[in-house]
Amino acid sequence: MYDAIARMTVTVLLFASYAEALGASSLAVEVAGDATVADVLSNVRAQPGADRLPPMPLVAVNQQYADAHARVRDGDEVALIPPVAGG
Amino acid sequence: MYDAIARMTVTVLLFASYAEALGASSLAVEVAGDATVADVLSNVRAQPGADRLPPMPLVAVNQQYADAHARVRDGDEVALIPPVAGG
Amino acid sequence: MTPLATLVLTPIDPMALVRAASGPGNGAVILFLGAVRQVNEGRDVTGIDYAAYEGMALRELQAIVDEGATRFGTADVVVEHRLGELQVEDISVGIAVGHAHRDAAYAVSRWVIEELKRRVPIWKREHYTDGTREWVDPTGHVSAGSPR
Amino acid sequence: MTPLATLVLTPIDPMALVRAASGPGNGAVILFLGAVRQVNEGRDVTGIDYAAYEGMALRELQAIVDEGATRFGTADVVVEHRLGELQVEDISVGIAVGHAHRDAAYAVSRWVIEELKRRVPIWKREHYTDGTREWVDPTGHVSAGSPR
Repeated sequence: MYDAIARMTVTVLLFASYAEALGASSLAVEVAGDATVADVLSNVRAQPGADRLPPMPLVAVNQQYADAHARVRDGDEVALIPPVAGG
Repeated sequence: MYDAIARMTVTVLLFASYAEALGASSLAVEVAGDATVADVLSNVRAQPGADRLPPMPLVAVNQQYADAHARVRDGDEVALIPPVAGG
Repeated sequence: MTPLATLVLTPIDPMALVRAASGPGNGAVILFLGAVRQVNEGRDVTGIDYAAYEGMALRELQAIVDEGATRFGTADVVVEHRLGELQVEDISVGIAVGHAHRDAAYAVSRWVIEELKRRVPIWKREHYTDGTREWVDPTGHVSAGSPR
Repeated sequence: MTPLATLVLTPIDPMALVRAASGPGNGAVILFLGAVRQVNEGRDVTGIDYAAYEGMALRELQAIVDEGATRFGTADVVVEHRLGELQVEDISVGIAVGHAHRDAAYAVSRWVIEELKRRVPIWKREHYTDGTREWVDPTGHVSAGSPR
């Protein structure tokens, strides 16, 4: 028998200061099949350097801003968005 | 003996709709030596077509906005300023 | 840059204004362009001629850019107004403002165009498709030169 | 004109933006340019590199120009943001807005730049004269990548 809830993989994108903090611009993160943005963030926090992320970073799922409760699906692109500074 | 108050001449400039109304872009106007802008305007009102001027046109004396009580001097340039429409 | 006001009979070069208002301290440059519209108050316009009391207009314009350059902190301000016959889409006025910050740059730009429209002795006569021409009175009164 | 948002790696051409926002119905065209300042918050800057989450940045920019084009009546709106390495005085962003009237043109211009700064995922790293580089955090927090 295997887990009732399947595991899935999302791609976490990191930019600017966040990419520097974690030393990577993307991570493949495995989470439970019913995972939310918050679950993905918890997983990212286990990475070295993640202590330099703020408590509640902005997140986009598939290029749309999303809140911590939003569900993610297998293959989603979950981007952590540092404070924007365009213009 | 001659007049205690000498006569003097000012140049009245007319623009745009005012020039059309009076059929002239400038007038030589003779007024008393102690004349004000109001006196110059009274003189202009005697001209044909001046009935088409508004009751209180804007006036500039020597390229500065001036009110009806301002004194004018011999040789002054007194401009009647239609509603401005620059830009 | 010295604040600069100009009256011209020839086409306005917007990029020259932008360059004049640019500089290493200016994080924001705003260019305002006024252009001849094809329709004004429901009437079809084929062109406009602009006339001015040139000497006074230039003095007033210069006074406006001088004040605009210091009124909201130090700004680079340059204004050019065209006179003579203009066609639809021709630029009648260009105002470029450079400032360290955009808040002030917008404020200066807006202040300059409003002052210009309030007090610079320039007039425009619209040409309509029916061949008539009429001096525009922004105060809404019937123009003295064009009884209707 | 279709509202148009662009990301570019090459220099921005301000006149191309002005032309795109011009038209026979537009009595006012406003061009906003953001440029790299030599000094920011008291530190000497030699250049900036701009990075973006390109796909999302382009979608957000396009959503902003689409909304800007109808929010204050119909306007022509075009926005271009540059990415990569910029020097002092280089233009990082250009926004051109054309509208029948200047009130609305200013309102759209201002709204577009504020929205851009609020939500488009673009970041900038300033290069200082002492050789250090730092990601700019407009919220005022110390950047995660640059402990001080």
